[in-house]
Amino acid sequence: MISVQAQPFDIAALETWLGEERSSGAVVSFVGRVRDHNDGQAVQGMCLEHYPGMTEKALAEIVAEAEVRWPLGRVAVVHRVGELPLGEAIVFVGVASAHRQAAFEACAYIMDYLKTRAPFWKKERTAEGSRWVDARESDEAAALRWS
Amino acid sequence: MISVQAQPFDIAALETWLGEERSSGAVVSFVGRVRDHNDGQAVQGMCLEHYPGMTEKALAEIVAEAEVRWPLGRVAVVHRVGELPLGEAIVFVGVASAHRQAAFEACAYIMDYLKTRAPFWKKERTAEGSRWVDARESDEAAALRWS
Amino acid sequence: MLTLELRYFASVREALGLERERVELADGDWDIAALQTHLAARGGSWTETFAGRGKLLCAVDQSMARPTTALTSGMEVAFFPPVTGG
Amino acid sequence: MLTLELRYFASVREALGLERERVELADGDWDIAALQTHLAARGGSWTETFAGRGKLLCAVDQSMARPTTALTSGMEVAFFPPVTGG
Repeated sequence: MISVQAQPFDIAALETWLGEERSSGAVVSFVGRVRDHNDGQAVQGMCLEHYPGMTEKALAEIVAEAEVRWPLGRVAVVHRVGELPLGEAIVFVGVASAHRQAAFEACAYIMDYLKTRAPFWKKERTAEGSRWVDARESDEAAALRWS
Repeated sequence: MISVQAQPFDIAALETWLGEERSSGAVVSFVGRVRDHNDGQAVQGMCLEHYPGMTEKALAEIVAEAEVRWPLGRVAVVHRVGELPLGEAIVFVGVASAHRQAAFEACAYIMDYLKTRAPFWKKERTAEGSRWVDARESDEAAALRWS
Repeated sequence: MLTLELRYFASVREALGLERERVELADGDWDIAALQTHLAARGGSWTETFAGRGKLLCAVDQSMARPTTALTSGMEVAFFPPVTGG
Repeated sequence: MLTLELRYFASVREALGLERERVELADGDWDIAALQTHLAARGGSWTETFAGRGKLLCAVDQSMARPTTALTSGMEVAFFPPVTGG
């Protein structure tokens, strides 16, 4: 289940859906939120831009790759776009599996590739105005460990 | 936040609590449920026994060790005891951090040690009666990778 | 006299048909291994549990212990199989 | 004649002041590198964006592309900075 949306998502409903298959005893999820700081500056909120069409396609490819590498049950990737206030959830990645380590690894894998391959761009609001967030080398390194 | 309890837990409330600190942009959580099969046999439900007092102490120690190894925000470990029907959530481990990889690793670490060091015992109900679940060597191996 | 509070859990509790008991041991240098030998001497399921091939774990005052962990009066000693929570 | 649908995102879109455009190029062997050289020749922020030092990513028909990716008429070509979602 992949969704790119402006409206907030319901973590409880996503967790319920992921846990519904009786063969999947393990669900690992990641929730990313708008932090109050970045690169040493206070952040007040952000705006997320994306490339409609390509974003959904890139996410579907990343999930399909994870499904080849690990035995997975249900997978949910939900990413918000548009204006997001401080503390708001930006992304949810949830992976169900019969095996706990497969669920952990696949969830980390999807996040690592989402960070480096899915066309989203963050613009932060700070006291001095808005600024585009720079890509992190640590995210590139995280994605490389799977190849 | 550590709790060993008979009553069900509220995943949404736990996720909200974990995400409340504005400095923690990442929350990784694990939910373990009663599976419909184990060792090739159909499972109908289970009963979880524990060692009151020692269980809470063991969980607190595991969380404290994770907090030494990774820079963490809030941590929640909730484990149910008593009768649990099929599909029911058994355990919730949630870890908040400013760093996504720290949250992933600490959550996996806590689960690995919970599985091998916290005094809980599962008894499964199958069509042929109840049986104690055997400890898995794969769980021992998973815990050893952190040492 | 050495007084210990013994507790048994899960399959060990079921095999022994006992949840807890207080034992009094003669003065001397007691450790977990000596206590196990003492309990195994009771025969039947006690021998099977404490001298059998099944893996047995032990906690002293609610912390994991080893065969060489020394025992003093007033301690709580628990025996149980490998844990299976999560 | 080669017709391409160009799209610009995030800081690239802001620098160029343009979200999308249709370009028509003379027949020939076009690839991404050649298209970038063509766009850089427009001067100003175009030169900065397409011949500058900033890292620029490119997608062709909504899949990531390389400088050597060949272009044919009707393709959608997007330029954008490194992604920062999640």
